Amino acid sequence: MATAKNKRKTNTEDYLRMYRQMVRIRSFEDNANQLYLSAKMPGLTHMYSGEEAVAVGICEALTDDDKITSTHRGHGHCVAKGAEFKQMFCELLGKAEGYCRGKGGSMHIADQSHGNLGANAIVGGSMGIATGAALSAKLQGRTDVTVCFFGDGATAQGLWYEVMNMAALWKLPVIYACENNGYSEYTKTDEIAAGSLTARAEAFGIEAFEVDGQDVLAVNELAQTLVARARKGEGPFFIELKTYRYHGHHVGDINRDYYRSKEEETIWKEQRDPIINFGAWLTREGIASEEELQELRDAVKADAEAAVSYALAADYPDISEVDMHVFAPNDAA
Amino acid sequence: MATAKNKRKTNTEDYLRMYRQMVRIRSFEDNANQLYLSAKMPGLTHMYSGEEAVAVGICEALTDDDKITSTHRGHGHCVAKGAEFKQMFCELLGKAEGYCRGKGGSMHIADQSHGNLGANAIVGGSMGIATGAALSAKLQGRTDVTVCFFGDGATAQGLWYEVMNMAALWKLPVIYACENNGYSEYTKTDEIAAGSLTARAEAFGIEAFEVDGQDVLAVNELAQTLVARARKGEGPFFIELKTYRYHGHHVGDINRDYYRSKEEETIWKEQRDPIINFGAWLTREGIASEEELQELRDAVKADAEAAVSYALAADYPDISEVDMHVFAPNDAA
Amino acid sequence: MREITLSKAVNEAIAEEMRRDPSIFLMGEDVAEAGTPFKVLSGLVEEFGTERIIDTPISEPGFMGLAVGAAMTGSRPIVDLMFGDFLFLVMDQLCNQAAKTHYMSGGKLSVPLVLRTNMGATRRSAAQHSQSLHALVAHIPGLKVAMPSSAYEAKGLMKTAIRDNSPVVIFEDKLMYNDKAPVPEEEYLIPFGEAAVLREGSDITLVGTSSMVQVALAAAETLAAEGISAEVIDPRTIVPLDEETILTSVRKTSRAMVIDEGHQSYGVSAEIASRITEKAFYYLDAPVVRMGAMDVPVPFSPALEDITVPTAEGVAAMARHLVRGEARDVA
Amino acid sequence: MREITLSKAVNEAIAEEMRRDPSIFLMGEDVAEAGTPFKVLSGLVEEFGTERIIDTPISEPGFMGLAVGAAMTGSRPIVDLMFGDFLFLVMDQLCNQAAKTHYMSGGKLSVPLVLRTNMGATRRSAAQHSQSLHALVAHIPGLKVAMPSSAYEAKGLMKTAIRDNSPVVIFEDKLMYNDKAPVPEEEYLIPFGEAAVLREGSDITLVGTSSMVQVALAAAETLAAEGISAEVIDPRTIVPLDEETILTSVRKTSRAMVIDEGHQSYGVSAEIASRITEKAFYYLDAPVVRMGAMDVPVPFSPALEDITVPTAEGVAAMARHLVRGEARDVA
Ligand SMILES: Cc1ncc(C[n+]2csc(CCOP(=O)(O)OP(=O)(O)O)c2C)c(N)n1
Ligand SMILES: Cc1ncc(C[n+]2csc(CCOP(=O)(O)OP(=O)(O)O)c2C)c(N)n1
Ligand SMILES: [Mg+2]
Ligand SMILES: [Mg+2]
Repeated sequence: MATAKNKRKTNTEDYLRMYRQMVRIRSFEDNANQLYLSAKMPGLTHMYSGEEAVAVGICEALTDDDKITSTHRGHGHCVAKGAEFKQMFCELLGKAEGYCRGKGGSMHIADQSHGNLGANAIVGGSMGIATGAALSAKLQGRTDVTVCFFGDGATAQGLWYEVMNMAALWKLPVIYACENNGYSEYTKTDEIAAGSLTARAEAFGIEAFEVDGQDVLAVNELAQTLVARARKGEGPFFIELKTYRYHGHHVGDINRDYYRSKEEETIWKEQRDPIINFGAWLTREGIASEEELQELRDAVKADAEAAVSYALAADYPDISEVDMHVFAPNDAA
Repeated sequence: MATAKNKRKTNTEDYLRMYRQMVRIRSFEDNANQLYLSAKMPGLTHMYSGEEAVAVGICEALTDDDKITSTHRGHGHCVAKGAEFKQMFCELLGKAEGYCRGKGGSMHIADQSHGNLGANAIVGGSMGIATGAALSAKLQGRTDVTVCFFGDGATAQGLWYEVMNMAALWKLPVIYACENNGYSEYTKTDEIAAGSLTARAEAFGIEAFEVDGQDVLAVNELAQTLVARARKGEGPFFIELKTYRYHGHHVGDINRDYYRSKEEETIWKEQRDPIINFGAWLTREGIASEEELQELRDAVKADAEAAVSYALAADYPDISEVDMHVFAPNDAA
Repeated sequence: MREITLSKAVNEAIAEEMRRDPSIFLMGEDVAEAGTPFKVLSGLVEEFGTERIIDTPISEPGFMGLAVGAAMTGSRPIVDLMFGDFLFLVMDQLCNQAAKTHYMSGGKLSVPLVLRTNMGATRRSAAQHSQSLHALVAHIPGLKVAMPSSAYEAKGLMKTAIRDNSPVVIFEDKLMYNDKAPVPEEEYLIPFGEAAVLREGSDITLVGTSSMVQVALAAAETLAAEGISAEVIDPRTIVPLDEETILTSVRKTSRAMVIDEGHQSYGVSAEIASRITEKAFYYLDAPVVRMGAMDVPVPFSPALEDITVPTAEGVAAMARHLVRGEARDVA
Repeated sequence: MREITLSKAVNEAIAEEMRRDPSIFLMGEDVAEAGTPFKVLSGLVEEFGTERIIDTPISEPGFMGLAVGAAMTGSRPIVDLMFGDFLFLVMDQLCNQAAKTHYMSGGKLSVPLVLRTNMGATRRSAAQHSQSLHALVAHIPGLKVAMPSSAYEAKGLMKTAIRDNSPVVIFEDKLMYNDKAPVPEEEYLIPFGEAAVLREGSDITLVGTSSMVQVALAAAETLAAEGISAEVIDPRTIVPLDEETILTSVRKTSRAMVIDEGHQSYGVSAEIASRITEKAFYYLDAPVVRMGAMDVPVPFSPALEDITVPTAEGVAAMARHLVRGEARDVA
């Protein structure tokens, strides 16, 4: 938190909103995991727990007009960009009131009305989309900025290099945010990535940054700066955010000993948890008392549980919806 | 030629073979162009004239067991890797005695028996093939090295970054040789490439080199070193070779004023021609007289013309060949 | 009516639409000053500038991806893919992203983009520059697929494609760029999903796509001289497919052939033939016969290449068989 | 005979072949210690080491390309593509390179590689992880395409694929990995291009591929109870396709349905149906009817996903129609 210490002037409301958003993500994931374990959720899902400071630190620097693209591990981005629990849980359960009317599920969840252009089940699949959104903003004379979230493993997709080249050539307002949690599924990314990630971006003439992804204030501070610069046409940028996922690659990945140790997990969870550490800082700085934070957490928990109950009881889409939305409607001529 | 001056010890035979190979490429191209202009060649073709020192400097550092992959501008690589005129012209004209039985044509021409894994009409399409050949050599315990030729424009293909990563991780004996002739078809590559090519390779931990692609001795010297190192497992490597194509993008690209000036072409042709300059050096160093070089050129020219006549008179494949070679034969069980 | 080339027709369609709608832009390799290698887009950059006619690096997956994102956020991109063979490079962005976004988002996002590319062999360009790959995209729900067979259709379908709110892939036959046809000066659009009956007939229905429409028409001409009356139908779009026009014709003629330049096996002709059989079976006097390109990579040698694609003679011969009831062992 | 899962059958096939031939190696994401997310390859890295069971970066086009080059130069790679949906990423290397190299080189180079991947919906994995894309590769000359429908076939076809000197794409149904079937202890191979008649019958022929073989067999069971005798045929490989076995059956039964889990339009069932119509038309008493997956991206919601794929009930209902001559408006 060192870098943020001297930012006490930033107002309390912002801090508490960031804290709350991180808690909301954690809470969403805890409930999603429960839904999986109790066999109430169809399919699998990838938990964002542990990485909350990344999504929140960045999305808090964005306006509703700014865009993001998300990944298979997309619940965190979705919450951070302004989504509501009800429609999210409905989507997770394939219900008609879900953000995608149940058609997308966990891997395509997005509150599109807040500029989330979608989670993506193709690793790296949204890199072009994000860059294209930035191109569109530039061509249409808008000032919105797009943040492209992806994992360390996704840097192996050639698409990234193609779009970085164009983003750099055309000075597009896009920020590539690499959530480096150290793993690509069940493999340490170090074993499958040569050289340096920041150097790869820099080779295209793109300014690159590294930041502690567990420190929400550090992330937010950097994001504020880069978003403002991108808005002025000084982009694109690349940020590597060091972070960690607490759960398995997906909810079904329970026995992880063969690719990472319990000790490693414990260290991250106990010493580097973004919520615990930020909470401690908030109380230390006298911004909120532990009781206030507990209250906030309880309220979020209750919210989440109410949304889960709602979603469990909600209706599936009518089967007539199955062939709706294949093509977009054309305006009557 | 400065860098090579002190290599006078290298024997005369090598020098003359390099000279001869460059002349053979130029001669092949002049004839190919004539075949096009006189409407005797089916389709179009991309001339290698001007870039001879690249293919020859590199291929002269290779053995027959070493592999190369080539491009749409592949005649030069094909000659340099040991092909004969007859089968090459036959291929160019779609005749049965062509290296590919007329099925490949200019864009797929290759003397496969000398380790040429094929020209390729997909820009960048052979980057994976070359890297895979290197992987194969390593896995099978062979010591052959693979050179992957491609143009500056091809560096925009994401595939390159994917395969560089694997080549670097696994220390594969592959050399990426970028023929930087400044143009991607009708566009200056500077306008569509951000940052630095060598930095892109270096970002993956790959040693990168720049060399004057018009100086056959400089190219050859670097290639000798890198091939030897790659053979010892010290690869992969990247070389950027600055060069120039004399003709249009293809034989039909006659009016080029809108994308490059006549002056620019003249400077390269008159001051930087790899054959003229190397010939001058050979005579200056007393390695060959101008008469000997003229004799050599005449002999090559006669060879090429004889091969053209042969190819023009040669048979097309029988139509029964049309559905041969779709699948490779399987050994009888 | 004035006659213009297919190339000019495409150019006009794009120019007219770009004038109408500032959210349209076009991107691809060598599209600006060069106007594409086929010169189809010459002049557009002079009118619309390099902000709207954008030269890209040789990064097909990349700029296809950019187009998807731009289309989701208020722009209407036209992607120029120099050769249809490069479709293989953009399949993920086209089929996993563009085609599915509207559906996966429950209708919240849409991707109004046009991918214009080409098809057609016999240009002596060998296996990687000669393919007709429309079957691949037609199989993917969420993509519309247009196949103009003349300058007239090329213009009208392109304009409709640009105004469509879904991703559309439009295949131009690269051998037809210089073919002229009457094209009205006034604005017109050709709706998707409406086949054209280009020649009426009573003995057999010939359904041809793109380049094969000319082949079908030539075969019909030959057949007419022999007293066989062939109806020629051009579906114009294969997604959506105007089944009704085709079925109505076959119910009348009782015989049908489907001719398409893609590889025959697992190709477009199989779908059209299957629909005819499924829905007009009891009207059929002979099997519905397909003619596609041979199931071989396109060979370079002219001696071989020319025999890989359907010809008017081949079509006429088969039609004769079918009409004369000699079809027991045709295929 | 012992019964093993499809997963184990694939594992055994690869292990046996790797023991026999040191030039075989396997590459893909998380194939080594993890043994793939479906655990199909568990144990192989322990026996063959990380030199022959190679974990790759998430670079599908890249490692597909490496496999092509390795196959051209003395190795026999097996590429593991985690989901069939990722085929879109490797299409260029697979279809422009691997499929065409032998032909374009006039037979001088060959590309003996196996691409193993999967297919199948109803796993609640949504539109990008549920596709059955075998039609796309079947359309490209130069590729062989195998579609095992049981553990027995999975083993025998995989071994044949590995020994084939051409590129082979093999689709496993990811919902069948735990299904058991009798598999001999002794070595066996299943030749390509030989369909299996899995059930004999006289009233209608049901041709089913992969996952749809179970659906066809279940439908046949239902029909049998009603006195309708269905013959069930599994082509096993769709390229090459054993036309003769299918035609022989249809000439006997006079009716046919083709069931396949790919999208119906422009899909695999159209090819098989077209060939039946073309070559057995005069034996047919009813139209050949296709049943494929709906032409929609696969929806996540269980309520929707389940109705997108053909079911035994749907097949039985249609077969009943056809056999009872009620087929005038079936499709
Ligand atoms: C193109 C593609 N290849 C492979 C996969 C399978 N897959 C899903 S997530 C994943 C690992 C991604 O790692 P990373 O990008 O670091 O993201 P993380 O899961 O760590 O957040 C893989 C290989 C996929 N979904 N898409
Ligand atoms: C994937 C792909 N995209 C586009 C093309 C069309 N094309 C052929 S050559 C070329 C330019 C290649 O430039 P460069 O790599 O620098 O090679 P050069 O022609 O200069 O030798 C282009 C765009 C192609 N053949 N393949
Ligand atoms: Mg990761
Ligand atoms: Mg170049």
